[in-house]
Amino acid sequence: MSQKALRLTGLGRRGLLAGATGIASGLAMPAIAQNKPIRMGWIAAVSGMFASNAQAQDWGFHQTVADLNEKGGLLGRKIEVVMRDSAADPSKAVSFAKELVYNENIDVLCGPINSGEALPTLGIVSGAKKLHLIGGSVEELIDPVKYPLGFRNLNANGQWIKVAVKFMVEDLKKTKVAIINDNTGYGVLSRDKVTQFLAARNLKPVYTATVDPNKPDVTDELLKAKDAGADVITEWSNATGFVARLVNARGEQNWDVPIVGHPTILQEQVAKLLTKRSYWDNAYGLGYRHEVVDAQGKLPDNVQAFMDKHKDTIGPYMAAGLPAFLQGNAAVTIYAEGLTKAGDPDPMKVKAALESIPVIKAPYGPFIYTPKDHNGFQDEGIVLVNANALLPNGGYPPVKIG
Amino acid sequence: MKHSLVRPGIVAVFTVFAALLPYITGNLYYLHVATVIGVYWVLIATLNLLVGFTGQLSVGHVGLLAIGAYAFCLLAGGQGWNPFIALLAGGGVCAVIGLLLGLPSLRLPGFYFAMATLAFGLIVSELAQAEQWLTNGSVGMPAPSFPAPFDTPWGFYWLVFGIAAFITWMTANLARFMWGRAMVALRDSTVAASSVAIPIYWTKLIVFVFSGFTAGVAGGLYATSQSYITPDAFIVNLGIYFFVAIVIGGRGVIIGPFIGAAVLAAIPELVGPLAKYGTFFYGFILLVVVLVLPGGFGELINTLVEKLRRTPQSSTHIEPDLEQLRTAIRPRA
Amino acid sequence: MLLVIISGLALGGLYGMTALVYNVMYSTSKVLSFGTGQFAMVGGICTAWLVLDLHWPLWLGFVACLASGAAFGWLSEVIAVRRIVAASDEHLWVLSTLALSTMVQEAMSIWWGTDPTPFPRVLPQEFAGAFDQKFWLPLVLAVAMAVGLEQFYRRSMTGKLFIAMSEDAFAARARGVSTDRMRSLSYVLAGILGAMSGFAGGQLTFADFALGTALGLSGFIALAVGGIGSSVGALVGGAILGMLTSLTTHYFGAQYQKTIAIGLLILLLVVRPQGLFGTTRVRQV
Amino acid sequence: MSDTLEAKTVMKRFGGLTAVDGVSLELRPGEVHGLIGPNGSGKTTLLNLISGYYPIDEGQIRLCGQDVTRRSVRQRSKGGVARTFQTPKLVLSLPVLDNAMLGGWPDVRSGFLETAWALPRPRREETALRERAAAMLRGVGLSGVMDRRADLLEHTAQRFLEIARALTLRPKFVLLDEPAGGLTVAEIEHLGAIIGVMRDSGIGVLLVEHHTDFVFKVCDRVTALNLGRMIAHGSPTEVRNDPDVIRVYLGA
Repeated sequence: MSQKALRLTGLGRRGLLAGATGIASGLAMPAIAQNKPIRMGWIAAVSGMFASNAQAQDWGFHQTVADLNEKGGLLGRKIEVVMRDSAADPSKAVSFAKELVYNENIDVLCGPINSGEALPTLGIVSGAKKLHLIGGSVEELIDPVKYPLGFRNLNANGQWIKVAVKFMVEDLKKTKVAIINDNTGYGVLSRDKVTQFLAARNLKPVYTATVDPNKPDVTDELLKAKDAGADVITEWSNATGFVARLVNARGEQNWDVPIVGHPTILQEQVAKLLTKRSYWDNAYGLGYRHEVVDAQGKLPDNVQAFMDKHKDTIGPYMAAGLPAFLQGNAAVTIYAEGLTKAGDPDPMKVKAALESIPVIKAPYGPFIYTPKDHNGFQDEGIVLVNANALLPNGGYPPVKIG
Repeated sequence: MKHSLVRPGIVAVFTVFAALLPYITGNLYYLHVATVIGVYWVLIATLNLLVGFTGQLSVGHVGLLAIGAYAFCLLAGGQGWNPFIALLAGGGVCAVIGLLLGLPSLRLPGFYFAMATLAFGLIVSELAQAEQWLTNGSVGMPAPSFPAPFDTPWGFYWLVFGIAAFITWMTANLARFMWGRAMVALRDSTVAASSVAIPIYWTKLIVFVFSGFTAGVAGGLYATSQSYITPDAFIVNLGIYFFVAIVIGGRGVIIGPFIGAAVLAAIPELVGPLAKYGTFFYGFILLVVVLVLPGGFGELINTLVEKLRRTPQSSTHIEPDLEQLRTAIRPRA
Repeated sequence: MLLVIISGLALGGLYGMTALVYNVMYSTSKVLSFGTGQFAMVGGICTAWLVLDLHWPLWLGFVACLASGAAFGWLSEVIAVRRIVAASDEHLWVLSTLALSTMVQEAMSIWWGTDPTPFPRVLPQEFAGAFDQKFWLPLVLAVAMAVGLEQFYRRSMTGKLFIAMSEDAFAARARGVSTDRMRSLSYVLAGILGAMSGFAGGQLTFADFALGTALGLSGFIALAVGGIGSSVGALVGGAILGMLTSLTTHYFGAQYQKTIAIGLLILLLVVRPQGLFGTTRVRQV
Repeated sequence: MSDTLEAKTVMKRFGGLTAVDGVSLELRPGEVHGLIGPNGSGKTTLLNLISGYYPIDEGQIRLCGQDVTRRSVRQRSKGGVARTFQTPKLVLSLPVLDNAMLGGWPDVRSGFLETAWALPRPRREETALRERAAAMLRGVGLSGVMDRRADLLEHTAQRFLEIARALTLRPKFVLLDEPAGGLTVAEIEHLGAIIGVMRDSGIGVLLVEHHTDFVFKVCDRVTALNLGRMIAHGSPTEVRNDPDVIRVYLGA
């Protein structure tokens, strides 16, 4: 009963105690706080449809926590992870979210990491007044008014599409865009967004096709795009098989038109499905500034440092690409910065802290949160990279046109 | 009729226990699990009439669940209808769709029907993805909650509990009177059923429409229990779960599948790491039960009770009572 | 347009082969297995794994692919069919084959992963286009399989016994045919043919854990359209469905592809329940 | 006559084989009509044509003056034609009493929702039907096993249960397909008595049976078939002494 009153005054009981003892003797504080670890809830679909990416994220998440614990944890307290595998099933995600916020007494919930699973958990987590780091890219996930404690720890889908359209029009100087997307909700949604961003530049796609991602051959769609006079193709699908068929079809038709699109096109899995590896040339996928190497072929320092530190266990997760495990890292890093600044795990305080930090420099990229915008990730963190230019260290050289 | 005290007694104890469950656990997460089991039960109870009693293997009820959920969210959320009216309307929509689906497909033999309903489930998820103007595509939509006093987790639990109890009562009535016998008859022997003038096709159809209606109601409740729906929430595997619950519980036993539903829903929740193997596990259980115990646990218990209750009878001695027969054949003559 | 037709026919070949596999099992057991499409899935993944990951030569991969199909076919008869057929309850075999099919698919998704993976090239080929082997392989194999099966039914003793069993299992047993062994044999044969279809279609579909369910449904539609028990029907049904899928996607996009295919099925079953080439069965009292 | 069940020159072919070839037969109320003939002579097929399980190729079936040739089994059952089967067709997972009660289905007026809500009418009908079926079961001699599941019943008892179910239908005509098969002498006697009561109550009985002594004893008229054709027709004595019947069936 008194706890509620204390929270209203802006001080949780724990904060009050810590503060009081802190004043009494500066050294006693960790001793008292140590008895209760920080509990981070973590929901990731490490089995099911998106498993390989999620496993890499999960690895990045746990490594980052381990690093922090090695340095003595946060606020002098150890971090405990309570992990649940939602198996890409939204109803499981809902159950686990409830379990974590009600039963496991967590301080923050990270994940679920797919939009489809994250959407149903928003109301639950905000209802329980827990801080929520959301790992999905769909726009609707973030709303500082409805879900004041929800923060996104990656880019939004619109940012991807905005950057991709800008790349096609400004860098590649192409205006006759053909959109080919799969018939999943995500594909159709993205198609509409591309059309919107093109319209903002007074352009109309010359051809659009929505295709079943399991369709064994997409040559037909590709030829229709060619007939329509397209000079660039943009694809929106996260089905590796579908993307590979598209790239294959373009290669087999000897049509050297650039393909620009979803990060799936960068996956090694796609390359393996190509009849010839050279078909991967002239295919551009959405990547991140943190993947782009400098003139010496070096990755950004904080990225390289993280990878060096964990080079013994990173092996299996390299194939999923740097963004996956760095996204897992970002969730922990963002929370850690907010908590350290707040000095207290009370969600409202961490929220205020996150909104007031000028920039959080996670290896994934810079995040800037304000009271009005919880998207955080900055447009300039996204760049297009050339699929076939993947370097052994997992990075990409900057794209050179022409 | 003679030994009628045991069964109502069990039912009463169970009802009181279920109604008081929120007080017993006092934990919102367990309450959520109990609520979801209740929601599933609303669907399974009548699906059991279709699968267990009538013998029609519908794999596509998850499609009806989805339609009910979307209808509820659109009407109560988008159109601002009263949630209770929207819930009934969702049921109504599913009853009509059930009718349209059942009209052609219930004429087909078993496997054809199963495939047609499986296909129906796939079509629903295809359309839920594609028809963005209606369903919001993969982004999905939030589900409204019910007005007070059903707007709290406890209140909602009791609402689900009340509806589930009402539906269970209805299915139990159907099962114990002539309609129940007719359903079992056309499952076990269509020849016998038609020899006593049971309208086989219409009986199947009416049961299918009824189960469609409750699947729609369950859909609305499901949406609220999840607070948000996306097409991904209605995967075919959920349909397999419904099946396994019915088969383990025992086909043709009203309350048996409840135990199946509860156990199956609770296991992955209580043993988190099993989530990954969930569907494999459902398949495995289904196979084992079909092979070892085709009648399910419900029928096993029934048989045991039967054995305990009756003294074994020696061979039947047939001694007709002709006078009685005469009066029975021509009662008024 | 040529490509639309060719890829439609290739798909049709794949569906037709699946329908033939249904037929082989149905002839001896009167069971339509939910797991029919899984033979192709297992065969395809098995080949991809052995040839691309373990670097076996292709011919050996092919042999192993057929062996995996044979083993899987035999096991599904032993596990999911034998005891159930004895109980002669349609309800039960639908459930047991559904259960087995679910288990196999889930096990594969856990072991192999959910992303489709590449399938090796069968013949060296330097060109691309309408005459790509990925199109004609399933087509040629489907026709070969249908012809082969017809020859098998007409010429070989085992084939004749299959036919005898499909017409009257009771009479066959009465004449001393070991119906259990015949059924086992037919499932082994079905497994081999199913795996072969997975091999033929591998370059088209890639090695994908979800292939089984999709093929099971499409193959069944082909079977129902063509009529149970008819090899010609299976091919024609497959070709119709494949062309329809290909043409509707060409003209209307992919949003309603399943809806159209299934609409065709329901329509046909209402108008002609026995399929185009099927025969009506007399009801037994 | 308008209260008879008539088959007029009916014809049924299976592939190239003509199973029933222009047979006519008239079943009158309060009469037991025997149908005999060697195996494969078309007796059961004729029964299936009359009750509607097989579609007919040529000819006509009339029930109480109405043409029912194209009517379904269900419509004929509702019209008062009940039957039993060579191998009993019971609902094996239900108790004996429930099986007999199924015969009362045509009289059930309660709708689906009425039953779901357990309104008074379904309750009333349930009690009445239970009484009716129980009386029939006692009548045919199954009073001791009413609560037993039908699959636990012996074969002979199953035959009597089928008769009870047929009678619960309150039929005008009953078609019995080899009811005496596998019965003991005493049981055959009981069967004869039951058939007698049926006749006395005004039910027309068509009896397909191999057991010729029994047929000649209980029947008022007898029809003999061979290879789908009628070879003799008349009183038991006439048929028994018919040379064709003796040649192809009874033996010298």
